[in-house]
Amino acid sequence: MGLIERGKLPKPLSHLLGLSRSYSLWVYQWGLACCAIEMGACFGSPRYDVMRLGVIPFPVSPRQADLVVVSGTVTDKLAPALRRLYEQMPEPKYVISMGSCANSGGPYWDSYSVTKGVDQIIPVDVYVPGCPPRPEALLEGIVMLQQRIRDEDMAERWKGDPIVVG
Amino acid sequence: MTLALELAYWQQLAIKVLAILVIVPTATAIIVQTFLFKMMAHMQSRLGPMEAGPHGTLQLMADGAKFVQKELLAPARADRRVFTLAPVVVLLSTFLLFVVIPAGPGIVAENLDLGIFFALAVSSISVLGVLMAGWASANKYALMGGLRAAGQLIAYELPLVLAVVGVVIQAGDLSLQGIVRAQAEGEIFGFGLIGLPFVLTQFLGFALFLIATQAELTQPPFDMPVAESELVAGFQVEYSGLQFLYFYLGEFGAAFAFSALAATMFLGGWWVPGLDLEGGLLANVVGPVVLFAKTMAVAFVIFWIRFTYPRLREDQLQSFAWKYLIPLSLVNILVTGAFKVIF
Amino acid sequence: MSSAEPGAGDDPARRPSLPAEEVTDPTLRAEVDNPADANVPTGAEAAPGGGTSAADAPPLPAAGAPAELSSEQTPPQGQQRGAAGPDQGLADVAGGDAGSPESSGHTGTDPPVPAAPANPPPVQGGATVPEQPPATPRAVAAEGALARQAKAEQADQAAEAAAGAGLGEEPDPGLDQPRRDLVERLGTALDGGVLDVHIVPGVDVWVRVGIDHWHRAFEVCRHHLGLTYFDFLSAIDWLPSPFGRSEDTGTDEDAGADDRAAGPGGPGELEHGVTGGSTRFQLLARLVSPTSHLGLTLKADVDDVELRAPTVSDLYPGADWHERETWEMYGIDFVGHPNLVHLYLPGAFEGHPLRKDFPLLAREVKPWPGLVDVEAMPGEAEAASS
Amino acid sequence: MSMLTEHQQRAYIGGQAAEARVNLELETDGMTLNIGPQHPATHGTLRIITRLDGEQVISAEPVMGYMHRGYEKLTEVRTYPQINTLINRIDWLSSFANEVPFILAAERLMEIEAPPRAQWIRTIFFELSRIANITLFLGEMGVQLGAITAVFYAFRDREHVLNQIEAATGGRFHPNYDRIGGLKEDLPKGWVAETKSVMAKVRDFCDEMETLVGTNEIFETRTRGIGVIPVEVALGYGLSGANIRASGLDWDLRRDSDTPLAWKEVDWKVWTHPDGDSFARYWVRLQETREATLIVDQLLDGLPAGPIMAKVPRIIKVPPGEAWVATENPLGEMGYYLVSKGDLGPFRVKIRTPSFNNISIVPWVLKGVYVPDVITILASLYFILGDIDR
Repeated sequence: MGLIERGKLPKPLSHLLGLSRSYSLWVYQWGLACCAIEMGACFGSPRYDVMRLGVIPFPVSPRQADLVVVSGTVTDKLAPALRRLYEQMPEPKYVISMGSCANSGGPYWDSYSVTKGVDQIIPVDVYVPGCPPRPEALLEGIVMLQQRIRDEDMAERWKGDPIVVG
Repeated sequence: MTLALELAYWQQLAIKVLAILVIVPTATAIIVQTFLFKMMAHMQSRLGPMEAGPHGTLQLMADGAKFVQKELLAPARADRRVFTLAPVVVLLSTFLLFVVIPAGPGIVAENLDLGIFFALAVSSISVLGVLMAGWASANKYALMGGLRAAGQLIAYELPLVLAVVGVVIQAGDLSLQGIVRAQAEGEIFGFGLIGLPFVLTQFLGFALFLIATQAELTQPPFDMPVAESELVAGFQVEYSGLQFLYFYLGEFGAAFAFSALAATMFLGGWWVPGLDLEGGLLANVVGPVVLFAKTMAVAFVIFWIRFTYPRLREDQLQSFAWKYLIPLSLVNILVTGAFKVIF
Repeated sequence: MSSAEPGAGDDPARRPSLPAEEVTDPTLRAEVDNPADANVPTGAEAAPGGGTSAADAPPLPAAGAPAELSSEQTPPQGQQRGAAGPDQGLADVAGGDAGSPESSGHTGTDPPVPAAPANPPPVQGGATVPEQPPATPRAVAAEGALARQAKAEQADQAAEAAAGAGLGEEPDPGLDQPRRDLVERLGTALDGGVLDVHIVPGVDVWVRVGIDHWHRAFEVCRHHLGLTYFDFLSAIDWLPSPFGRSEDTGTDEDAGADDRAAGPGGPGELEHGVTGGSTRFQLLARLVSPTSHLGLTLKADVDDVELRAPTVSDLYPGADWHERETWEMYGIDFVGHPNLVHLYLPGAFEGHPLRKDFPLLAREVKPWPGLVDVEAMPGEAEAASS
Repeated sequence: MSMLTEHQQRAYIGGQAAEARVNLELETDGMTLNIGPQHPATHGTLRIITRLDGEQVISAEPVMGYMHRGYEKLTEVRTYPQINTLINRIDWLSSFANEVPFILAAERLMEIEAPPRAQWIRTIFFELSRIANITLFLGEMGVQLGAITAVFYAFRDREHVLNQIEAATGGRFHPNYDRIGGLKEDLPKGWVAETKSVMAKVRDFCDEMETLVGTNEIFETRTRGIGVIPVEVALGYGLSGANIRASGLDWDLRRDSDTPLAWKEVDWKVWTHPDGDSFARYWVRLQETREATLIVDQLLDGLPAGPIMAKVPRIIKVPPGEAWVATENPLGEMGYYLVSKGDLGPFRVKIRTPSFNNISIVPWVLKGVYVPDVITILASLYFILGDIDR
């Protein structure tokens, strides 16, 4: 939205919009490896239910999502697909890199076919370490991301350096 | 509308349009909030949105405000005009449905004599919107979704209409107010206290109407056009931001409208024993509340089926409509006609 | 249910809580009532004749042998249980088999647990360990059924095996009759194609064939020996890795070095595994008979220069993908393969990763960050106590 | 003006020519639909290129490698304990079951026998990881066909099993609990009783799944008679596990191969189903989960006392030799062909994973099938991407 980007909005209104953005993060199902099961446990299981925080795991196409959790190993063959999918998401979008495979290649640090860290392909907002990180760790990552969105000023481009959970 | 001060016609029209423009989004918000988020969550033994607002009630405000801020993307090869027009068409059909639904003796936007006929005609416009969306997004999945939607909505339009014919024969009147009055004045074997809600005599029609509504709203077990696991998001694949919000609003608005229609035709509409039919302050105030309660009950059943049943395959879905629903509704009409003649 | 006698557990709810009448579908109910008959093999080999499976498992735990030792020599220590687990019920039914002695722990992992009550139950065990389960565990229903089923598996295979078992000669350790039959019949069919055989009695059998007999060997296995189950197909690159073992820490380095010094020569020297071999690349495949559960591992040397091998995807459709993967990883070309394209690697990937001389670049740039020198434990000499 | 139209004409003619070429080989212009690499139906990143004629699939070609991490190359540069941590990430739903065949292969070469208590506990954890794996399948099968609620119950009851695995091993589902010669440590106090109650919960879950999804008429119309795989074709492709038992072959490695684990000491039953269609695969897995809970109950009753670790030198060096050990993993037969030359790490490890063969039948079984059934068949074959791509 051009208006928000140029920062012309009065302070309380942009804070209200930030609040609404943080409370309704539509997350996009992009499960890769074992972290996807922990992400599924986080999204789909009653004990760590993420819908409590307003993160709705409904949308299936990237067009309607504004948060993508890259959970699992990103290989070189998958990188272009991941990049194209990131570009299809409409603008105010955020990325959580979940698991040491997505953070830095993890246990496959010396493999010939694994991309060493997803931040080589798409900008990452929150890193959740662990192999696999417990669902609570992902929840904490989401809560920290929500705090950042709430008091985020959409005008300036640089969103500050990424958060690392724990 | 008999209001105290005389208003020029256009002023009344402006009030009616404004009323509908306010009612439909709030009604959809309530439906989505209670059913899609809360009821589904509790059915799956979890809490549903809790953070936004007390106990998660403002979740939909947050969604709405967020979708407004999203960037509007359209695929390069999309046919721009048809792409942006499609969601509006779908939304239009939902708004028009509310024109004829009576919420009280005096509260009805336009008491058309052909009330029910108009409602069904308008509800089939959404097929056009879906097809336009499917074709315009230049995406294979969307195309397949659109075509499936067209096949399905047409196949289920017939049982919908035929189920309503039974009601019309029994009420002897096409306008919805007339149907409500018929249900209020009818009596069962001389016992007239609770009137004759048509669900008692037209239970087959009620069942057919509900099944056909489930298919009209493309909800599981008939949600082939928007089948998540196959066609990703069917015809809504390429829509983002506000346009997706229109589709979202259209889908759940239609759910509210159809359950309101079902409540009016089968459960006695806004009338409960003790309200006089001619109008008066009490009826005009209590009426909408009664209608809302009955609509929520019908919507509960619709969403309950939505969250439990797997989806039917395309050909099974079509054969179910043509082989079972339509013959059944014809039988229903025959029986109602016969009774009408005898009594 | 035709299970012979209930096992140690006494709880009545042994059968799944699925009452028969709840199962509406007749085929299902038949299935629930008598599982063994339900698996009427549709076209696949019928369940083996009683003889084969009984004979397959020599009653006495046979000798397991490390690769180098010839299979006859009994193992130095550690009783390698070999018997494939016939039990009391099966042995009687098969008849003629040297019935497994009452106490033989045919499946006992350690020397058979004495019938005397076990040592005091562990504290957290809670309930006292029930009296040691009877020495002969319950006859597994299906296996018993298999034995009772008289249908011959394959006319020649069953007759041959039954004849072998029927002889009732004294089962000396190391004799693994079914696997010997398999190898003999493969050898006769390939007339000279079989170059080397290695049998670990009761465990596994390796056969190395010439590369030109490779397709014929698969044909024989599939149509005559009844090995219809395709397990896997891959290759081994016997060249010792020129990059050495960057994993070894300081202390292991010297330990490793003297072994290697004494053992096979430097990187150039090819030292082959179980059934020997001469060339650098060796094909490796495994086929299993789904009824007698006998597995056969086939090996073949691929000529180093032209790196070519005949495809077997016409006999076993499953081999199609395995051969694509082997071509991709080793560069062995499979003649006659329908579409030999990349399976795992992106199109533009050059080089064959699983070859020993393919470098792992990340490791070359920086060795494993976690390389800590493992200091010797105090009193390194005595092994870690259990 | 004319130059513009001429350019457009040339483009139009070019387009027509290309179109004609495509139609030449097919009388109708079939549509190529790309399912994946990111698709809710495929568990992760399997991409299937299907040529469609209307809604029917003419040919389906799975494209893999999106999760290929090069396991067999990585195992050649690691020591045995390091490999143990690596391989339980192949089939990440039942990760303890991946470690067991590798450890058994190493033990066979070193001729070491783990003490009976260790074998029994290994079998208990093997069955626990089977339950953890297949309970998710029971829920997932519902979601693939549209019933959203089933998977929430699956995740909810799976948590109990994960708690038990975590209580004893420390990891929710990458336990790394197995060692060559035995186990890392013994069971914590009170674990046995707690696991008994969890087994009862899992049995209730199975009954609930049977009523919610199994006997649901729409589920049955969507799965009965869909994707029928006869036994010979399954054998030719090397299908294993519930997929082949659903086609009627009574073959289970737990009973038929001579594994040192404790299945022989327990009374249990192998379930088969004659039909071989998607419903049969679902039904066999449902019964197997129940059977697994019964196995665990009996194992817990008869758990022998004693040490849990055999005498093993601190720096493990497997003597030269080759060994093949395969066990009945929840997805099918998983085996390791271990070639050792006496070093700290193996010389070559061939990892035979069940899903690789289970998916190699997809081009055969998807011919002439409707698009929605593609999802049903894929869901019923139940593969894990890490298993296919290694």
